[in-house]
Amino acid sequence: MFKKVLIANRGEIALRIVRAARELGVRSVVVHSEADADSLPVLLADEAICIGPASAQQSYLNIPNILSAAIISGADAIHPGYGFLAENAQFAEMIAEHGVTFIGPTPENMRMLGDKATARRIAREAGVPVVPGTDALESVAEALAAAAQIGYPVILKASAGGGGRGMRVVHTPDGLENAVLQAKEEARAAFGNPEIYLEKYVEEPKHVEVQVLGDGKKVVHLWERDCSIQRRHQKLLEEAPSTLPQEVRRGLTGAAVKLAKHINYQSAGTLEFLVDREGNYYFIEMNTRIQVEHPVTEMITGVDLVAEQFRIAAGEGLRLKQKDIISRGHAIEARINAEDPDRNFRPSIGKVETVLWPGGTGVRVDSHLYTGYEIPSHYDSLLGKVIVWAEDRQAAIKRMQRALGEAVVDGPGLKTTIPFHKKVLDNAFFRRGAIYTNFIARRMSE
Amino acid sequence: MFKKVLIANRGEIALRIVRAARELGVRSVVVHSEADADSLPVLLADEAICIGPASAQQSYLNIPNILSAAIISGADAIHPGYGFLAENAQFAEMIAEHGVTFIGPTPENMRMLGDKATARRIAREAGVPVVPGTDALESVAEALAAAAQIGYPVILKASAGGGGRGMRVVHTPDGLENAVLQAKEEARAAFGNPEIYLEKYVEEPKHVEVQVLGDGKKVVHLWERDCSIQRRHQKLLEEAPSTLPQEVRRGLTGAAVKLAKHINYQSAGTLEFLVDREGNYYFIEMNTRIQVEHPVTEMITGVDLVAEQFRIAAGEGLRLKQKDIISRGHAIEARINAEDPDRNFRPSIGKVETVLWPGGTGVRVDSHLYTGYEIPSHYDSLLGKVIVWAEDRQAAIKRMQRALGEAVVDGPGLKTTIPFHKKVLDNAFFRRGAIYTNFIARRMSE
Amino acid sequence: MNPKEVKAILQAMVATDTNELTLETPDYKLSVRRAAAVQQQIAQPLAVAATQEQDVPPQTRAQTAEPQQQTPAEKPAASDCPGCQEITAPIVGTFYRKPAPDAEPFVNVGDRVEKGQVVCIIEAMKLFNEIESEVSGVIKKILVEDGEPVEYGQPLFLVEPA
Amino acid sequence: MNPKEVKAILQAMVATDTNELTLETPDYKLSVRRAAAVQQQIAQPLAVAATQEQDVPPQTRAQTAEPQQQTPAEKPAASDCPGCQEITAPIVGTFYRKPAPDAEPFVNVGDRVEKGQVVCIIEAMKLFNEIESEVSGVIKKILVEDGEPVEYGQPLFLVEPA
Repeated sequence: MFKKVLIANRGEIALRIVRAARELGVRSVVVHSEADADSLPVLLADEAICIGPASAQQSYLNIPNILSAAIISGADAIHPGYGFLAENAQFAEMIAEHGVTFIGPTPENMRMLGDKATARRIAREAGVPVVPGTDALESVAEALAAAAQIGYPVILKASAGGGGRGMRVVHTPDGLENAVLQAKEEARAAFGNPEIYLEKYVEEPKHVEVQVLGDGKKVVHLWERDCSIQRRHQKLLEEAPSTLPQEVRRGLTGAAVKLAKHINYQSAGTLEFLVDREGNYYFIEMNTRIQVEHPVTEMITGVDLVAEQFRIAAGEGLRLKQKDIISRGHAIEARINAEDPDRNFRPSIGKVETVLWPGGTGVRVDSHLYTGYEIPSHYDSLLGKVIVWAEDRQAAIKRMQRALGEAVVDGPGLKTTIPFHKKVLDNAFFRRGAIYTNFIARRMSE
Repeated sequence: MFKKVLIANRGEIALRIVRAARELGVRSVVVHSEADADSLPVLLADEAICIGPASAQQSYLNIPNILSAAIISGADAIHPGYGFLAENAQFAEMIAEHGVTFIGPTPENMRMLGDKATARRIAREAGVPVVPGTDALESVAEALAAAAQIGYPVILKASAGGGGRGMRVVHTPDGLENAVLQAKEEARAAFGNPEIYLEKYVEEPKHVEVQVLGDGKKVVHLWERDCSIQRRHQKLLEEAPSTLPQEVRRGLTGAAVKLAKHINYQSAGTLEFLVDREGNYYFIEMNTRIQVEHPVTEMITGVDLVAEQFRIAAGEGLRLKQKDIISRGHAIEARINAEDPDRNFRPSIGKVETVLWPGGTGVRVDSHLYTGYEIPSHYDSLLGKVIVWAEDRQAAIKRMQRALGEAVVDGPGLKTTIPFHKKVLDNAFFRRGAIYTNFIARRMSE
Repeated sequence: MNPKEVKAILQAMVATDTNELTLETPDYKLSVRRAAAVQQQIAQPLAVAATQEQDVPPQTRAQTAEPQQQTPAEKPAASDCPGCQEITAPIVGTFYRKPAPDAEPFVNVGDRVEKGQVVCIIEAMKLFNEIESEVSGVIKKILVEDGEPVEYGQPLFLVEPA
Repeated sequence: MNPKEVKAILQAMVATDTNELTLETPDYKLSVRRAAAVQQQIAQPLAVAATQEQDVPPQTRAQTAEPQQQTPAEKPAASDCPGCQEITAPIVGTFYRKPAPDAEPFVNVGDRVEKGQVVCIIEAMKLFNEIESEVSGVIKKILVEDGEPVEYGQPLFLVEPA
């Protein structure tokens, strides 16, 4: 095992890694910006090194200063957390050149899965279903032929597009010709490039992701998480397991292991799928890092994912066997963000004057808050995560309602997503598991 | 299920019951003394009723006021927690006369197990081993004969004694005559009654207790807890499961179920045993209530014991089957008391100015503290419990060390047992499971 | 901002011999002047705290509980009657003003009562407990409705001692 | 802004014999006037926190952490040299006073430096980065030992501008 780990992150995930390191007997060095100098991970770490001013570009993304911090502190490993440098293959290579181990996948793993097109190709090679679609369309006739083969509805997307712009859903062949012409025009106007392609439109999908662990040879899955409760592609509430039928769960997790094995995946990773109402699942992308919502998987399996990342990176190999990883009960995570749900989730900053986290049976809290903490304005708005476990989904919902009911995170002008989560938990569609990626837009806006 | 439960207790256990009630959809009424008016369970309950001044005698033990509070609030059940009225059979009968359900065992259960002599008799009837011993000794010859049959060492105890006074351990027949004469003399001097009896002396025993749940017909066990870390019969740190060999665990738990079934036990209960180095176990007594250390059992089994108490009292019967109750991983609880370990555990009171409880993977906190809370001087010193779960005992010890390392409970002059627990966790004997009821006296005093 | 915090500020001002203080935040404005130890003036903060409290419906209390800012029992302030003394409930139960449904109340506002005189009944566990006044004087206010439940220590009457 | 902070400011005012205080930030505005109003000054509540920090030995830091009372980096107070300016580390690395092991130091205490003059080297990722003075003046103190690691923003020299 490593002697000293440098943690190149901040907030709750930096604290999560400090905790894992301490339990493994590894000393921790937290690097931080000036704005995070009095943050909880900095205070609880064995060592802390300031690496730059508040701006993430000059601190948490400042590779030379982070690497220098590793060298002067004598760290033999770096854990990147999520975001920032977590999926930067070049960073992983650079630190390896200095004899420091990257706690995460290999640079090759990251590069193969780094862009969606390559990831799709690899999935097809591995025999894992992806959303059926075309390359750039040459003609309307080609679009009609492809749509006929794939089946309606289909969606037209700009090759240069992103963020939902320039998309157009077509339900019947009648509308396709016009739609292609209009979508090309829109794409040209919006992105200066008229190229478009066509994909099957997955209606009201669930966003379900499979957690895997690999050591470069063996791969196991730790079941799936349902992360359909999203607002503008930002996950807000996650649960494990999903409410999908057993055979779909088996299919999904099997596909995930197949893909991860195909590329000799190392460390913790997550394969994201869209699942339609018939239980068809389509691989979208793989996140080659620990994720914000990893605790729900820890709660149902009893596995400490971050500790396993350490063990794998230290060359101890994968010690878990698939048959020992049992999905037990149900877990839900609510992300507590400093955002005002009544004002379009506008970020809310300020001083935290009162913090009272929930406790008791089946409740876990991961948060870097403390009474008197000033929320910096430079980073994301995640203040902490409340995670509950109970014997089944209904009991977990009640437990989360109880837990959020006793949570207090308050300060002058400070707003959080706690009231929003309470509304979600109270929603009849949510309660019966009728959750799709459009849940918030469709069921929570009035 | 009940509509409204009155909680006749305070502190962390009152909060524990408020939480269970909320998750079950039962409204909660917390009764409280004037000194506890701004305590967390009072603030988090649906209703609160003041029942008397600070003195426990005039408030938490004030049966007329508690019963009146149940009547005026319309509560249909009372949960007594632990201590106070929890094992008062008369209280249970009185509230039943007013149509209010006692969440706990039947008055008959409580009476049968209320005194040690009756409990011993019942255990013998049920075929459960008790510490072998005699009735009052008539002569030295009788003592010699009994000791020869039981085996040395034996202990002489005053029939009127208690609290360790007037006891005398004898290792060989040579010393017995003198010891009997001296013990009689001491008993006469100390208690005005020379009557003594003889028992097998269990050397360096472990204190192991079995958690059971019964519905008056069926009984299941939820494995055992090792509570050997005690200071003057006060438990400080508990764990589940014990480190006993599997066959001893099976024997103990089987004996516990046999005894509880013999008396048609209802609700949650705990059977305490002494276990000697050879794995012989002897029943001592049964606690007919939920116990402070119940969370370690909840952590290894996933069962919510307080919720099960509610269900059983509401007549829903025992829904758990023995085969589904699996002991998984290892859990440890550290009691955080407002006591100064450096000054003979002298109680320490005052205002809590800083509270930062640990969080993260496998950590549970049950506490009624909040920043600004004034610890009243009228009640016991328990401020909260930190409970951890991990895959095995060594990992749980490391996790508890990590958790206590980040815990802050501070205020002017306030001392807690946190530093003491850290020393216990660091002790080599503790770490290899060499813990007996004399552990603190023998290993922790310098 | 709550009364404790204001008090802490005022105590700090006294201790430091400070005469004026103004504090404005997005949430409140506090101004204090301690001219030659005579005038003492507190601006809105108490009202702010009180308003927030009232906005919380009792049934959602648990959801919005902020322990630090709550006071335990909502005892009516004796301040509407300066110099008055309270008669409080010595036991938990149901408050009755009359010995029997068709009888006259034991006391009415304006009545003079003597120490030891029965002023009401509290029913507890089917027993009717006569509650005696702890003070002699005139009943200025009756704080509980007939038939309402009362908790230990709850003020029942305000009496102007005489 | 909380009462403790106000109290700290008031105590600071007493300690510093300050009579009036006005403090405006995006979040609040504080103005205080004490007894015989003459001067106007802004207090330094941060100094209070800094003192507590020194009591905590670094090795037990994690065990005794009380976040509210800690300040981050143990920056040497510039106060031993009033009016001095700090030259701080712009990058993370190892501090060297000399261009080579057998060479003379770039600067010594008492030397005059010009803005833009190289005062030390910080080695980072096997590169030697020359650090230039941001100010012209006289070196009053060198705050880091030769060969010691430095973090971003760490004060290296105190310079009296001239």
